[in-house]
Parts: sequence; structure tokens; C-alpha cells
Amino acid sequence: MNPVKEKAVIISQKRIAEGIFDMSLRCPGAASLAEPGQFLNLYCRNETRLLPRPISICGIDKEKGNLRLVYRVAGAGTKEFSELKTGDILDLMGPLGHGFTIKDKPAILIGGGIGIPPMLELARAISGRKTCVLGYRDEPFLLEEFAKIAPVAVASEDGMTGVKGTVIDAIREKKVEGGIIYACGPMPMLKAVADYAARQGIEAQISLEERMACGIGACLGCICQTKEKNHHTNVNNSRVCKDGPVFDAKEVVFP
Amino acid sequence: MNPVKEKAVIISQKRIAEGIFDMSLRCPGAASLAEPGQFLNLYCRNETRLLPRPISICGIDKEKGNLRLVYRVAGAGTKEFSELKTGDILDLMGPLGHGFTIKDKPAILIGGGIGIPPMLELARAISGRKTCVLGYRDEPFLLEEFAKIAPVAVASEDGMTGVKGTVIDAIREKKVEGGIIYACGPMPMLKAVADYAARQGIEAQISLEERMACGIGACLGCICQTKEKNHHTNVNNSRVCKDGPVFDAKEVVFP
Amino acid sequence: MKLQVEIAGKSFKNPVTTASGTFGSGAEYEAFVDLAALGAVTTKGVANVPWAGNPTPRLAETCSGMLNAVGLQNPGIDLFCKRDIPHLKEKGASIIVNVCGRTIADYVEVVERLSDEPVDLLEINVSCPNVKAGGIAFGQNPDALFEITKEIKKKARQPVVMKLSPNVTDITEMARAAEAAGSDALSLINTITGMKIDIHRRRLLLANGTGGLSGPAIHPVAVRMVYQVHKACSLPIIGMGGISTGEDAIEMMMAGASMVAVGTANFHNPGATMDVLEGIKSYMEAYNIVDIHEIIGCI
Amino acid sequence: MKLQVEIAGKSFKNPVTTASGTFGSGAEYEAFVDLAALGAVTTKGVANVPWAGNPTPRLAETCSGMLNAVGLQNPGIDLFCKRDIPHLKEKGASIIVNVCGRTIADYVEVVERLSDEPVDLLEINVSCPNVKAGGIAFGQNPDALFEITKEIKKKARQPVVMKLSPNVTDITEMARAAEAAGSDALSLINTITGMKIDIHRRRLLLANGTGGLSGPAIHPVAVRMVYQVHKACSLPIIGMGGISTGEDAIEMMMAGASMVAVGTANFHNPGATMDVLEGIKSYMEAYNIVDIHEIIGCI
Ligand SMILES: Cc1cc2nc3c(=O)[nH]c(=O)nc-3n(C[C@H](O)[C@H](O)[C@H](O)COP(=O)(O)OP(=O)(O)OC[C@H]3O[C@@H](n4cnc5c(N)ncnc54)[C@H](O)[C@@H]3O)c2cc1C
Ligand SMILES: Cc1cc2nc3c(=O)[nH]c(=O)nc-3n(C[C@H](O)[C@H](O)[C@H](O)COP(=O)(O)OP(=O)(O)OC[C@H]3O[C@@H](n4cnc5c(N)ncnc54)[C@H](O)[C@@H]3O)c2cc1C
Ligand SMILES: Cc1cc2nc3c(=O)[nH]c(=O)nc-3n(C[C@H](O)[C@H](O)[C@H](O)COP(=O)(O)O)c2cc1C
Ligand SMILES: Cc1cc2nc3c(=O)[nH]c(=O)nc-3n(C[C@H](O)[C@H](O)[C@H](O)COP(=O)(O)O)c2cc1C
Ligand code: FES
Ligand code: FES
Repeated sequence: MNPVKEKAVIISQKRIAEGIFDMSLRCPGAASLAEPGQFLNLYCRNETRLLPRPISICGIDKEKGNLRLVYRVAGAGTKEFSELKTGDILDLMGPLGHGFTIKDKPAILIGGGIGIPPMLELARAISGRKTCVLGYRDEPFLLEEFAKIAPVAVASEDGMTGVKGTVIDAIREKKVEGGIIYACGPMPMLKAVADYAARQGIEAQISLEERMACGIGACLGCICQTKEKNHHTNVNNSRVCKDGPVFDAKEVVFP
Repeated sequence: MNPVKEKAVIISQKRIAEGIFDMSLRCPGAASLAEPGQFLNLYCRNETRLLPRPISICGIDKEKGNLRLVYRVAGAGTKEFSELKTGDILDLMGPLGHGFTIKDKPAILIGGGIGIPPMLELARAISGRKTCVLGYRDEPFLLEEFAKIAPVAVASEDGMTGVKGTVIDAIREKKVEGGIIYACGPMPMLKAVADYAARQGIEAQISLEERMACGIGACLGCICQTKEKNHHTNVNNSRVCKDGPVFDAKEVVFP
Repeated sequence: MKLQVEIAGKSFKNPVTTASGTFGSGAEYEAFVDLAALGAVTTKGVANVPWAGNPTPRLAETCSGMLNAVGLQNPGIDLFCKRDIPHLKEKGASIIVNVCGRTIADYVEVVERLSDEPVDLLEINVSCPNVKAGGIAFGQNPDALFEITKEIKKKARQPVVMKLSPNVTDITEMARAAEAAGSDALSLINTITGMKIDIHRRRLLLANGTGGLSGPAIHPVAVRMVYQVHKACSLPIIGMGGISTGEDAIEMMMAGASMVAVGTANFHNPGATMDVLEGIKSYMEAYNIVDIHEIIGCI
Repeated sequence: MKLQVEIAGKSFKNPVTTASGTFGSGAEYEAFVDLAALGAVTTKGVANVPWAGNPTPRLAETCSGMLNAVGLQNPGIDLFCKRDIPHLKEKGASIIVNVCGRTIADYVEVVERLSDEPVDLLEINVSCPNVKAGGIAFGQNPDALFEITKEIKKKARQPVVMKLSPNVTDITEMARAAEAAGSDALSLINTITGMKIDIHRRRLLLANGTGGLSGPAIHPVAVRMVYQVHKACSLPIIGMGGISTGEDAIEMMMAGASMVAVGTANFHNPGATMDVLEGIKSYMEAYNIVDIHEIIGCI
């Protein structure tokens, strides 16, 4: 499916935790095509910033034509987005990339930090048995929404919420079980998840992050190394924006 | 007097002719110091545009702390200003430069095109006898306001308003007389004015335009050539932003 | 309105092409641009064998610009000929192939391999700053540039466009070396070497250390070099560097470019090439220009 | 928090100075900046005799940058010594004098004239692209740079800081030539040669044709060159090029600059130097850095 370029209208935006914003957009074109695990490219208004910002889709409402994004203010671009008000226009392109492939197996959904938001729409989309494992540094967010959909195990670095430690600690302590893992989060977490899945002998689909320019597979800026030769690039590199962001953990060579 | 850097509030803005805008600003700091013939540096919001835009002061209301600017949309920066609404903030620095020096002689005030606005505040400030000569390309603006203050002779290139031709044609045809000329407008007009004044043997103060960066005499970007050595630059160049924009026509070497 | 231009005897329906490396092999942009409506598609640099390129991060943003250190990752000439050329032809696009290599032999191999392919021009990238071995030296030394141009010209069946690096003291010296060696046209500018430091992590942001600066930030440098080269030699020029509007393109053409390439702007606006083309037309209409040649090198 | 830095044995209270030519002789900015609060004021290039500079237009705006072709207009060393140095001293400023000339003899004359003046450093501008005769050649040819540096060093009583041009193939070659000839420090980068065309009037926008590109657009190029020079030689560096925030300054210092100069940013924000200094302090606080030397060249 071809992505669309669209002028989205901000429906609502609120701060849901320290530096974390929750934004709903009216963008019927992108919404009609969106799937869990895909992302949008958001364009900055400030013209000194040329590159679009990739943000994962956290919620899809195809009927209303709305998409929901939850993001962290990481720098100047996301800061700019966080200042948009209801009714403002935001240029975007999407949906982009290859999302999660839902398999009919008991699922473990693992989100770490700002990798948590995309797991929410995935959790909704999975109709079978599922458990969510969410890892926070400190202040939790989106927790209640997850809890409405599935059992949740929580880990936090500071130990204030749930298990003190990593998502793997939470899985072990809470004895979370399943036949497939879907995960998004920081690289060290994904590496730990991949190792865990390998040891358990189950599939893990992991969503990667890389700096991007085109977002559509043209510039080769955003690759990850892969064990096998990628059919498109003809080398052991896949494009995170196009072949991913979701990859089978077994394919990925961690840096 | 040192200029101030100030966040001005837009009080009102309206389009008064094709591509010409009339803007009032609350900027008590700059307003308290402003004199006819001085200008402001307006900063763009779009961060790709680094250089401030110099715009002459068209009206001064020291009591209210307001300044009025009338400007033409010439490019991207002035376009940006023209889109500002009441209540918006505009960064500025001013007042800048050396304005007109009012002498106690019957005055001829000559404005050409977008050089007309600064003559309005000057006309108000001159209490003695005065005649205004305004030259337009086509559509006139500010005409009624001038007419309330002083007798006005008008010239237009298309001949639709007043004398068909230049301000010099209007002066001749309308037999405008005076003991001093104050003028602002395009270079060819100022040159004609300087020649006219020389022939009449009267003083002419002319306001020049040049591309600027600092606006305060530091960068030497905005010079005009002068017959005498300038005491500051120590060469035959004066800084339009600091030594001008108003010069005695006799001093200036026209390019 | 006549938009058609010629470069080394090849004619293109309009002067707008894509800057190599920013437009893939065209297919990725088909959702946004009709490839047949472009003057030509210039493809990502291709070598004799597949290259994996540099580690990530490969990209960084700068003020009105960006740095890239992709390192010429490419699928190799075989897959390129099998997959990308037929696809572009099927879409009705004119094709400029950007060629890279580590040694003269690498380049020659690619050029020979393209002999019978339906390719309009060969653009030779001797200027990519991201390749440590070979590449860069050719683009920064007039003798090396002369040498490689001469060898390529011996074998090339299509016109050869040497693509110059801006990272030199005197761009005209390079242009004259390429001209003397028989280059049929020139293309400039490639990226300017830059660097960004992640001050929070205290390390170079790009894995490669340095990267190539592109985008509107470099436009005035590109215009200057195109102008200088246009005055210094008589080869037709494909001009690029920071073009994102029709006005930028007109400026580049007035400086002397017969054709312009749109690069980084595609990332900000996937329809940038078409917007540039429309902008050129609007300018021509506004100034009653009937043939684009009236503005090429008119300064 | 220790902000004090040293360049060639001279100590400055903090690492922020002004880029020559953007700050006049300081007096113009006194309404916005306490000159004594700066590490130093670097003054506009001064020659042995007054120069009138280029015709206008001398300035053009570009995307996140600007072009200037002022052409080193200056009042000559006599008036400079009589008026500007005493004024700066009275205000409590440390002084770096930027020196220009057409011939080696011109430079040496200025340097000798400054022997007994209360000047901290002599910054030698061999890189201004706007002077047709002399100037530019020194900055683009290592032998010429060696020669002029050596001659200046023979006569200079204050430490000599050669200011390098970025318009070269290899900046490290230039740096090493200056070092070999005895330069006490280096300053970089000067502006990158660029051009703008007025497409509506169909003519070069600047009267001089080309101008020097400065501002945020060139920051990544400046960081790269400072980094390369810092690795290639052991002289202290005054880094400049597009610095407008404390973060830009930190980046430049991490690349290897002991001191930074703020130029074009002053035009957009007359208090830019102080904002940069405050930004440096905030960064140091946030990362618990007690001495600025912890970050100089830390990459
Ligand atoms: C596929 C994908 C999905 C993402 N989903 C989310 C999400 O749902 N919520 C969220 O908060 N963040 C998400 N990110 C990270 C987000 O893209 C960055 O935080 C954001 O681009 C930072 O922009 P900035 O201008 O605020 O920061 P700056 O640091 O000023 O950005 C400078 C440049 O670096 C790039 N960049 C900086 N950090 C990252 C990063 N971590 N990943 C990719 N590019 C980066 C920017 O896009 C920009 O080009 C995602 C990243 C990717 C690749
Ligand atoms: C002392 C002085 C007073 C002025 N007063 C007025 C006024 O009252 N009303 C009015 O409409 N205009 C006035 N101008 C002209 C006004 O400054 C320019 O029209 C404006 O800067 C154009 O900016 P832009 O971004 O719209 O155009 P662009 O062409 O995009 O500007 C690009 C750059 O060129 C500079 N520039 C372009 N044209 C001029 C010009 N004519 N003079 C100086 N710089 C220019 C801009 O400042 C900017 O740096 C005055 C100029 C000067 C020097
Ligand atoms: C991501 C990226 C990849 C590039 N790859 C190539 C390449 O393979 N071969 C080449 O000759 N130039 C390459 N370039 C340089 C561009 O073709 C162009 O010369 C340069 O970016 C300046 O144009 P711009 O400012 O419009 O991007 C690349 C540029 C970018 C940004
Ligand atoms: C208007 C202007 C005038 C300049 N004059 C000089 C000069 O006299 N001598 C010099 O060595 N550099 C001169 N420069 C270069 C600056 O000192 C500085 O090296 C360059 O602008 C890069 O810094 P920036 O991007 O912060 O401006 C000038 C720059 C500008 C913009
Ligand atoms: S961002 Fe261009 S290939 Fe992925
Ligand atoms: S604008 Fe800088 S001296 Fe006038």
C-alpha cells in the first residue's frame, strides 16, 4: 500500500507524563491504511529542520479517520509538536513501514519506555490470549489503558511501579508465558528480548529505531544489519523504514 | 540614544493598497526614543531568515507607546510580517539611525513609493509651512492622511492620480516652493531630488536604503559613498544604518 | 513553452532530475511522482559488486541541511541491471546512472557492464566523501581526475558526466581536468564534508565520523561553483546542491546549469521534483520566457 | 565553575569572543553587551592604511546563512590605535586584533605598529575571500601561508593566531604549514565562498559577485575542520562558524576549540555572545563540569 502525504488536523493533545505527550490527529488517508507497528513521518514547521520525525502509531480509529501518537520530547522537533494545539495543522506522511504480523499464538507484548505506545494498538488488534509487559524508567504512562485490554506485568528501573528491574525480570518474576513475543523499546532491551526468545525457542518480532531521512526506503540511511542478505539491498542490511521497523529478532545482527 | 531590543505586540494590521500593509505596534521602549526618519529592525520568525528587516517609522505615539509602520510585501520576510495578527508578538530593535533634522524653513516633503510612509510622521513633526509631494507608481495610499496635515501635490507614473510623471514634474507643475527639501524614495528619485535642490540652491535631506545586517554600524555592510571622508570610517563611505539613513544630499555620491 | 534540454547530445524533456542517492532507483517515489514526468531519474551510485556501506548512524540533521554517511551502499551492477533499469524503462523514465568504485578498474567494469543498457548518461561519482579508499582521491586531485576520466571515456558507450566534489581549493581546476580528459558534461556539487557531535553523549554523531552536508544550507556554494565552472570550461552542467524550489533551480540555471538535480528536498517533500518543475514553469510564464535556454547561463 | 582559558600564554576570563567583522570595534554593541564580560573582543580586520572596501550591495541572505562582500573596509591602523584600542581598554575588554593586508609588507607594518599596544592576540586574516589582490592566495596555498606566517612572527610582539580559510582541499595541510612557520594558535573558519543571483533582475546580487557564506548553515563544516585541525596539529584553536547557542559552542569546543567566536548570530540577536556564554554555563552545570578544559577536545 502506498503511503499518503496529508495535512492532519490536531484533534487533541495532552501531556500524560513528564515530557510525554498524547496527540490525536485527523488524517483519514493515513488512518485508513494504518496497521499496528507502522509509523508516521511528521514534518516540522521550523524550516531549519528538514528531516521528518518518525513516530509510531499508538492508536487507529479507521471510522473516524483518526490516528493517535504518544511521544517523548527528545529534541527540538518533538518539542515543536508538543506545542501544537487543537485545530492546528501537522504535515505528515504515512503509514510507513512493515508492522507486526499477528500470529495465532498466546502473545507476550513487551514495551520499554517510549517503545510502549505502539504496543497498545497491537494489544487491541490481538484477539487471542495475551499478556503485556511494560518497562518504565520511572513514571508510568498508558498503564490503565493496557490494563483494560490484557493482564499487565510492570517493571521499573526505580522499582516504584511493579518489579524493580527490566522487562525480562518482570517476565521471570511474574511467570509470563506465551508462544510469541512482540516487542518495542530501546536496543539493549530488544537484544535481551531476542536472547530470551531464542532461549525459549519462540518467535520474537521486534520493532527497531534508526535515524531516517526519506522514510520510504530510498536513501539507505536507516539500515540495520541482518544475518541474511536482504533481497532488495542485495547485502546484509535491511532498511528499518521499509523492510521494518518490525523484524524477526532472529534476522537481526545487534550492533 | 541607545536602541532597545523589544518584544512588540501587534495592535492592528491592515492592507491599505495592493501589497502595502499598515501595522501598529505596542513597543514603549522604542516608541519613547523614536524620531521621524528613524527605522526599526524587525526580526523574522522563520529561523532560516537570519537578517533583520529595516522598516522606517511612519507614526509615533509616545503616550501610548505605539509605533506605526507602513511597508510593502517585497519578499519572504515582509510576507511573514503581513500575516501577523493583533496580539501576535514581533521582535524588534530600534529606533535606529539618524533621522531628519527639522530646520525652521518652509519645507517640501517628497516621498516616492514605499518611501512615502516615513514622510508622514515628519509632516506631523514640522510645525511651520510645508508642502508634501507624493509620487506613486499607480494606486495611491496614505494620501488622505497627508492631505489633513498639509497641502499635497501628487504624481503618478500612470497619471491616474495627480500629475503624470515624477515628483519633480509635480513640483514644477504645481509650483511647489520651499527653503528645504526632505525626501525618501527610490534612488533615481533621490538623485533627481538632489539635482533639483542643488539647482535651486536649497538644502535636501534624503533618506537612503541599503541592505543591512547589524543595523547598528558594526558590520559595514550598508554603506553609501560620500564626497567627504566619514569621521568614523575614515574613508569616503558612511554607514546608512548609523550615520544615516538620512543624509545631506550634497554629501552623497550617487552610484 | 520549451523545457527540453540537451546534455552531450542526449535530450531530456525537461531540466529536472533527481540527485543521486536521494531517490533510490525511483520506485520508492512512485507514490508521489510520475517518473516519466521527470527530465530523468538519476539513480543511487552503483558499483561493480554490492557494497554494504557504513555502520549506523548514517544520518544527522543540521541547520537547513543534513549530513549523510551512507557510504555508497548499493546492490551491485548485476542486480541493478536486472531489476532497476527495466523498471525505470517500463515507467517511461530517462535514466542517468551514478557510478561509484574504489579503483579505476571498478569504475570501468561498471561502465562496460552498462554498454548495452538503455541508459542516457553515466554520472561518475569521484567525489563521495564517505568512502575511505579510492573514491575521494579522484575527486580532489586534478591528475587523478584526469586519469580516471580518460580510462572511463575509453570504454564508455554513453556520454560521461564527471561529478565534482566541492571539497577542493579550486573547482575550475577540477573541471578543466575532466574536460581535458574528454568528459562530456559535468555534474556538481556533491556534498561538503561536515561533522556533528552529540554533545550529550560526547561522541561523534555519525558512525563514520564525518558526513556529507547537503540541503539548502549549501545552495550558495553550489551556485558559486556552477557559475565558476560555467565560465571556466565549455561542458554542459547538471547543477545541484540545496535546490528545493523552482527559484532555486532558476538560480542554478542562470549560473550555468543546463539541468538541475533535486536531492535533500525529496526528504522534506516527496513531491519536491514536481514542485521544482512547476516553479520553473511559473517563472517562465511570469517573465514570458518561451525557451528554457534563454535563462541557462544568462548571467 | 572555571571558565578561564588560555591561548598561547594569554589568559581569557571565558572562552567566548566575537568573530572579526561582525562586532565592529565593540562600541556598537555596548547597548547590548558588557564588553568586559566577554572572553575578548575580536575587532574588524585592520590594514596599514584605510580601505574603502567593495561597492554595495555587500550583503545577501541565504537559507540559515548570509553572504558578505564587505571587502575589508577599515579605518587604517592609525585611527584604530588612537580610537578603538583605548576605548576597548577603558571598557575593560581583552583585545584580539584581526589584521589584514594585500602584501606581506602590509601585514608586517600593522603588526609592528601594534607592538606596544595593549593587545592580547594578533589574529591574521589570510583568508578573506573578498579581497582580490594578495589576501586570498596566502590562505589557500601552504607555501604562501608558511612564508607570511614566518615574516609576521619575526616582528610580532604578541602571540600570532593565523586565521584559516575553509576554501581549501585539505585544511590540515594549511594548519601544519602555519604551525611549522611558528604560528602560536589558529583560528577557523573564515567564510566559505558563495554566490547569490537575483533571478528577477537577472544579475549577481552582490556587487562583488561572490561573497563569504557564514552563519548556522556552515556550522557542520566548521566543526569538521576544527576537529581535523585539532587532531593534525597541537596549536590551540579559536573555533568559529555558525555558533549561535551555547550548544553550538560546546560542540565546537569538544571538536577541539579552546575558545569560540560568535559572528553572524550577533546580527540576529545583538546579545548572542552573552546567550552563548550563558548556554555554556548551563551545559556545564547540567553535566557537573567544573572546568571548561574537561570538554575542550574531549572527543
Ligand atoms: C520507526 C520509529 C518509530 C518511532 N516511534 C516513536 C514514538 O512512537 N514515540 C516517540 O517518542 N519516539 C519515537 N521514535 C523516536 C523519534 O523519532 C525521535 O525521538 C524524534 O525523531 C526526535 O526528534 P527531535 O527533533 O525531537 O530530536 P532531535 O535530536 O533534535 O532530532 C534530530 C534528528 O535526529 C533524529 N532522531 C533523534 N532521535 C531519534 C531516534 N531515537 N530515532 C530516530 N531518529 C531520531 C530526528 O528524527 C532528527 O532527524 C521513533 C523512531 C523511529 C525510527
Ligand atoms: C532604512 C530603511 C528603511 C526602510 N523602510 C521601509 C519601509 O518603511 N517600508 C517598506 O516597505 N520597506 C522599507 N525598506 C525596505 C525593506 O527593508 C525591504 O523591503 C525588506 O527588508 C525586504 O525584506 P523581504 O524579506 O520581504 O525581502 P527579501 O528580498 O526576501 O529579503 C532578502 C534580504 O534582502 C534585504 N532587502 C531586500 N530588499 C531590501 C531593500 N529594499 N532595502 C534593504 N534591504 C533589503 C532584506 O532585508 C533581507 O536581508 C527600508 C529599507 C531600509 C534600509
Ligand atoms: C542520502 C544521500 C545519499 C547520496 N548518495 C550519493 C551517491 O550515491 N552518489 C553521488 O554521486 N551523490 C550522492 N549524494 C549527493 C547528492 O547526489 C547531491 O550531490 C548532494 O546531496 C547535493 O544536493 P542536495 O543538496 O539537493 O541534496 C547523496 C546525498 C544524500 C543526501
Ligand atoms: C559581515 C562580516 C564581516 C567579516 N569581516 C571579517 C574580517 O574583517 N576579518 C576576518 O578575519 N573575518 C571576517 N569575517 C568572518 C568572521 O569573522 C567569521 O570567520 C565567519 O563569519 C564565520 O563565523 P559566523 O558563522 O559565526 O559568522 C566577517 C564575517 C562577516 C559576516
Ligand atoms: S529512511 Fe531512507 S531508507 Fe530508510
Ligand atoms: S547594517 Fe551593519 S553597518 Fe549598517
